[in-house]
Amino acid sequence: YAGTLDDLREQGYATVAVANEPPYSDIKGDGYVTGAAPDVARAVMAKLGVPELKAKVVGYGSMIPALLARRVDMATSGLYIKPKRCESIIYSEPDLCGAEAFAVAVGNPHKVKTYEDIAANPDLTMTTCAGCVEEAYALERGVKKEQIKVFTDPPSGIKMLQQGRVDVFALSGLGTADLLKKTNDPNLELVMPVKGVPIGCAGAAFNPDDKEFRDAYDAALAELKESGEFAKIIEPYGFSAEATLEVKRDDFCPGN
Amino acid sequence: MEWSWQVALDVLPQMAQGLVITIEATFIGAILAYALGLMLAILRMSKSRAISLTTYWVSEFIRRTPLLVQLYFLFYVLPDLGLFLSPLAAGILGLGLHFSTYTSEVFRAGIENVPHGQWEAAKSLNYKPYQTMRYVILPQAIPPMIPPLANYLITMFKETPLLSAITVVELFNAANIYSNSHYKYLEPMTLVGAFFLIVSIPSAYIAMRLEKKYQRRGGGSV
Amino acid sequence: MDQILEYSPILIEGTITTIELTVASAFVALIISFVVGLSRFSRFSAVRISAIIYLEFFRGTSAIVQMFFMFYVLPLLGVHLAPLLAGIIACGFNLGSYGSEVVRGAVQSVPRAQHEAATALNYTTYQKFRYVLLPQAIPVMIPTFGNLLIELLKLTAVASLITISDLTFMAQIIRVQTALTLEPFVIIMVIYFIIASCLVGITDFIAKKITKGRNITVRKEI
Amino acid sequence: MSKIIEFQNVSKSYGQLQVLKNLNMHVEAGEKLALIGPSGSGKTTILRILMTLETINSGHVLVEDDYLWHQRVNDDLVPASEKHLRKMRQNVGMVFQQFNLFPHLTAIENIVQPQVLIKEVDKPDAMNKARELLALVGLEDKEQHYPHQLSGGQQQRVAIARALAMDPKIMLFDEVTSALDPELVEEVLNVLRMLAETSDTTMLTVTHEMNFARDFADRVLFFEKGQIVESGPPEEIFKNPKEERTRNFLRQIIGELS
Amino acid sequence: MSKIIEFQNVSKSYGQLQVLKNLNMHVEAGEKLALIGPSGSGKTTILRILMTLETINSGHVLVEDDYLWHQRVNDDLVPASEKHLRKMRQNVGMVFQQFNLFPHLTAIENIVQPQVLIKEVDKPDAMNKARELLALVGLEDKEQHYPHQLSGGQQQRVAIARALAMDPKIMLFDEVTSALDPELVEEVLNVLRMLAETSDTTMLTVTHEMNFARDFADRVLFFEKGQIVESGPPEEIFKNPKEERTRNFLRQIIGELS
Ligand SMILES: Nc1ncnc2c1ncn2[C@@H]1O[C@H](COP(=O)(O)OP(=O)(O)OP(=O)(O)O)[C@@H](O)[C@H]1O
Ligand SMILES: Nc1ncnc2c1ncn2[C@@H]1O[C@H](COP(=O)(O)OP(=O)(O)OP(=O)(O)O)[C@@H](O)[C@H]1O
Ligand SMILES: [Mg+2]
Ligand SMILES: [Mg+2]
Repeated sequence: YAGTLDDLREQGYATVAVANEPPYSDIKGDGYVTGAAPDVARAVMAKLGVPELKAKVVGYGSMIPALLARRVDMATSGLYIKPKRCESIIYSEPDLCGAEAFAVAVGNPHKVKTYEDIAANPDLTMTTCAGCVEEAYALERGVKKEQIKVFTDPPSGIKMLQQGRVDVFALSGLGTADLLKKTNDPNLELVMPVKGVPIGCAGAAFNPDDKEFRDAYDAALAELKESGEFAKIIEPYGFSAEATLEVKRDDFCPGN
Repeated sequence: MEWSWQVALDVLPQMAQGLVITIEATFIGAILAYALGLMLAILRMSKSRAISLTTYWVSEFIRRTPLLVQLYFLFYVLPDLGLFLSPLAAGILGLGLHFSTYTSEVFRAGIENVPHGQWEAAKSLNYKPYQTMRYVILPQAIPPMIPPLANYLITMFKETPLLSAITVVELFNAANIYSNSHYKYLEPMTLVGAFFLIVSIPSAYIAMRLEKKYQRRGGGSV
Repeated sequence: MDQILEYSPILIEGTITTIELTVASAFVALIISFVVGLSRFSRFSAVRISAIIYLEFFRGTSAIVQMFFMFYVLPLLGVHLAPLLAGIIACGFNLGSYGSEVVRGAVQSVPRAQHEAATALNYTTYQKFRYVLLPQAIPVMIPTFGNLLIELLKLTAVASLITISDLTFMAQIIRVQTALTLEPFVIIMVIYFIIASCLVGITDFIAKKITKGRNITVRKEI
Repeated sequence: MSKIIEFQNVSKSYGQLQVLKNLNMHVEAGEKLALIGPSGSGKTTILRILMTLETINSGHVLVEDDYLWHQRVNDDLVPASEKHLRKMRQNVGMVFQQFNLFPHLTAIENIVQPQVLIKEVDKPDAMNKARELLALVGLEDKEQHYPHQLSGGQQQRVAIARALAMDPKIMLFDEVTSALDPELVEEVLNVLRMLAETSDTTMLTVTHEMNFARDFADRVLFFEKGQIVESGPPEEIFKNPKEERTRNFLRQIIGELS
Repeated sequence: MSKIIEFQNVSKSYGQLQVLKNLNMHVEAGEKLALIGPSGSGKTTILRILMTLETINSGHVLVEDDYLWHQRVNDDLVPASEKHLRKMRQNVGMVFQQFNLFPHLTAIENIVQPQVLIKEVDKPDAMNKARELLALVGLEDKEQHYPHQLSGGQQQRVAIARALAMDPKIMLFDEVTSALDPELVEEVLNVLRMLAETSDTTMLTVTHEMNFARDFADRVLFFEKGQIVESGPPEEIFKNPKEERTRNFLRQIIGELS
C-alpha cells in the first residue's frame, strides 16, 4: 500500500470516515460535512494535492473497523490518540485537543468532579459512548463495568441523563458543551474540565499499512500549523490551537 | 486475518451473559406478543366497525414501520411523555408489540379456518355463543395455531440483536462491545452467527415436527 | 419543526437510499427465491442439499448479524464490498431465503393431479414446471411476496447500523445535530408507513391483474 | 293432525337473487315430507330457514303455532331475540350434507356433549342414550372412534344419532347422502327408512334419490324457482305427475333407469 | 387383430397392501374394454400403470409389443429410462375422474398447448384441430372459457378433447363421470358412446354406470381384489354372469334400479 497517496492524487479525492460528533464534525441539512476535524483534513489534503474530501458519516465505533476494512482512506473526528487504539491503527500528529467534561443534573447533587468520585460511590451510574476514551478513563480509575451504560449517540446519552437513567454524562469538553447548548435544558449543568485525566488529543487515523501516507500527512499538517492557517480553521469551532501545539503523538503512543 | 482462539475464549464469557438477556427478552417478549395478539384479534373481529377498523390501522402502522425505529421511539421518546422504561423493558415491549400484530393474524386465521359447517352444526344443536367458542371452535382452532406461534418465537429470538440499539447488552451487543474495545471483529461476529444457528436450526426442526403433529385431522368435516 | 425542515434535503436523500436499497435487494431476493426454491425439486441431492444449507444459514441467523459480518468481517477475509452493496446483498440474501420457501410452498400447493395430467400428456419436467406448475403457483406467491416486501423495507432500517445513509441513519444525524428526538422519529415512521403502503398497493394491484378472469383465490397468508 | 310448520308468504333473497317467492306451505305433525326439485330451486334454503341459519326478508314462519323469526311484544311483532330463537331451536334438529361432526370428539362424545351442555342431562344418562342411538344406527362398536376414523356413511349415521339425541319434534335432512361414495349411500338411506317407519317425529328431507323419496315420504313437494309446482303422495307424483315441468324433471333424473 | 396391451404376471403393492396379484390380461387393438368391480379392486391402478403414473413391482407390461416399464439394453432387461417412458407415453392418453384441466388456460389453450409443446405441431394447425375436437364434443362455443367458467360435464368433455388431440393409440377413462352432478352425467357418457362407435382407438374405461358399460364395451372385465374374476361380452356378463361374485356385485349396484 505504499502508493495510497499517489492513488488518491490520481483519483482526485479521498474518502474519510467522520463520526456524527459536533463540534468535531458538523453535518449540514443538505448533507455537507464540515466541523473542525474534516476542515483540517481538507486543508491538509489540499496541500498534498488531493483537492476533494468525500466525507462518509459513520457511527463513532465504526470508524476504526471502516479503516481496517479499507472502506475509507482515513478517519477523523474526535478519535483520541490512545495506546490501545494505536495497536490497530496509526495516527497523525494531534490536531484537536481539549479537556474532558461531565454533564450532570443542575447543582451537581452527587458532587461529581472526577472519575474517582464516581468510583467511590457505586450507586452512581454514568454514560459515555461505545469504544470511547472516556470509558477507558473510567475503568482505569476504578469505576465498575456495571456503572457504565454506553450510549449509541451523544443525544441519547443526554436523554438518559435528563430522564435520570444515569447520573453522569462523560464526553469531550467541547462535545459536551455543544450538546448542552443545543439541548438548552436548565436542569443540566456542565462540569469542565474533569480533573485527573490528561487533556485528550485527537488526530487523523490511518490504516497501519499506510505509514508513508501518514508521514506525508504529518508534514503537511506541520506546515499548516506553522503558517497559522491551522488556528484560523479550528478556533471558530471553539478549539484552542495553542493546546494542540504543545503536545506530540509520542506523548500518547510512542513509536506509533 | 487469522482466527484466534484466544480472542474467542476471551469473548465467550461475556457472550454467555448476553445470551441470558437474549433468552429473557425472547420469552417475555413472546408472552407479551401472544397476549396482545389475542387481544388485537378479538378487537379486530369485533362487530363494531369503528373498533375493528381502528385496530386494523393501528396494527398495520406497527407492522409497516421498522422495529428498530419503534425501539428508538419507545426508549427515547416515551420518557418525555411520562412513561419511563428500562432498556430491557423497552426492548421487550417493542418486540412484544411489534410481533403481536403478527400473532393476531395467527389467532384470527385459526378461528376463521374452522369450517363454517362447524358453526352451523353448533347452532343447530342450540349451543350458546360461549359454548360454541369454548367446546367447538377453540378446540379445533388452537392446535393448528401452535406451529406458527412457535415460529414467531424463533423469529423474535433472531430479532433480539436489534435491542442493542437501545443499549441492551444481549448476545450480539456483548460481542459488539468487546469488538469495539478490543478492535477484534472476526471472532466475536462469527461466534454470534454460530450461536444463532445452533439455537435456531434445532428450533426450526422442532417447529416443523409440531406442524406435522398438529396438521388438521383428516375426515371429520371435509 | 423549522429545524427539521432545514434537514429535509438529507431526509429526501435518505428516503431515496431506502427505496433504492429496498428495490435492489428485492430484485436480488426474487432471483434467489426462484433459484433456491426450485432447486428443492431437483433430481440431484447435491443441489437440494445446497439449497437447504443456504436456507437454514440465512434464515437461521439474524439479519443484523449477517450485515455486521458482511460489513466488518468479510473485508478482513479479503472480500471488499461497498457499504450499499453489502447492504443489498445482506438484505437480498436474507429475504431470498424466506422467498425460496414461498416459491417451494406455492409450487407444492399445485394439486398432484396437475403433475399427473402433465405426465399423461407427456410433458418433460421442464415443460411441466414452465407451462403447468409455475403459471399456477405464481399467483399464489404474490400476496406472500407482498408481505415479504414489507419485511424487506423494514430490514433496510437495520442497514443504518452498518452506516448506510438510509432514512433511519439520517434521523440519527438529525438527532445529533439538533438534539431533537420526537420529531425525527415521527417523521421517518410516517415516511416508512407511506412507502410500505405504496408497496402494499402495488402488490394488491398486481395480484388483481394476475388473477383477473381466473378462478384463483389469492389468500393472505399468515 | 295439526300444523307443526307453516310458511306464510315467505320471501327470501340473496342480494339480487330472489330464492323464495311468497311461499306458502304447511307440514302436519308427524308427516314425512320429501322435497325434490332442480338444483338452485331453494330446497336447502327452506331447511336452513327452519334451522334459523338464514333469516327471511318478509312473511312469517310458524313452528308449533309460534312465530319463528318474530316474537310478540305487547301485541307488536318484533324480530326475534336470540333468546326466542334458542327456545324455538329446541324443536328442530338438522343433519347436513357434509355431516359436520365435531372432529375433535369421538363418536359417542359427539352425541353426549350437546345433551350435557344444552339439555343439561347427567353424563351417565347421556351416555346411555348415546349408546342406544348408536345401536339404532348400527354403530355400537364404533363409539370410541374419531370422525376421521369412520367412513362417510358411518359419520353420517353418527350425525343422525346426534340430532336424534336432542329429541327434536322436527328433523331436517339435507341431501344427507350426496357427499357419500356410491357404495355407502344405501346404509344411510336404510337408517332413514327405518326412522320414517318407526318414529313419529316430523321429518323433512331434501333428496335427489327418487327411489328413496318414494319409500320414505308420505308426501312429496316438487319445487322450482322457489315455488311449489306440485305436491302429493309419492305414487301420484312419480307415476302421474300433473305438471309438465315435474314430468321433465323426473324424466331427466330417472331417465337412465327405466 | 393384434395384441396392443399385455400384462404378464404383473404384481403391484402399496406398502403391505398387494393391489394386483400376478395379473395376466391382454387387449386387442381397437377393442373397447370396460373394467368393473368393487371399490379398491385395482381398476384405477391398472390404468395408472399404463399411463406410467405408477410403477410395478414385478412382471411385465407390454404396449405394442414393447416393454413399458423396462427396456432392452444389450439383451438385458433394465428399468425404463425417462426417455423410454416418454416414447411409450406417446401411445397412451388418459382422462381423469377430476378432469385435471389446466386452470390457467382457456378451453382451447388446454387443447393447443400440449400439441404445440409435445407433438411440435404449428400453432395454427393445432388451433384447427382443437376447434374440430371441441365441435366433436359439442363445445364449439366455449373455446375462450376458462375451466372454472364451465360446468363439470363441459370440463370433462374438454379433457376428453385434450387427450384425443394427442392422437394416442390407447385411451384410458377412469370413472370420468363420478365427480359430476347427476344432471351432467349423460352429456359426457354420450360423447364416449359416440367415440366408441366412430373411432378405432383402443379404449379402456373404468365405470360404475352399468347401462353405459353395456352400450360402450365390446368386452367387460370384472375385477375383484386385483384379479380378473370374469371376462366377456357385456350381454353375457350382465345377463348371465357365471360367477357368484359377479352376480352379487351386480345385484348390489343395479339392485335398486330393477
Ligand atoms: N349464502 C348464499 N349467498 C348467495 N346465494 C346463495 C346462498 N345460498 C344459496 N344461494 C343461492 O340460492 C339459490 C337456492 O339455493 P338452495 O341451496 O336453496 O338450492 P337447492 O334447491 O338446495 O339446490 P341444490 O339441489 O343444488 O342443493 C341458489 O341459486 C344458490 O346459488
Ligand atoms: N397411492 C396409494 N397409496 C396407498 N394405497 C393406495 C394408493 N393408491 C391406491 N391405493 C389402494 O390400492 C387399492 C386399489 O386402488 P384402486 O384405486 O386401483 O381401486 P379402484 O378399483 O379404482 O377403486 P375405486 O372404484 O374406489 O376407484 C385400494 O385399496 C387403495 O386404497
Ligand atoms: Mg341444496
Ligand atoms: Mg378408481
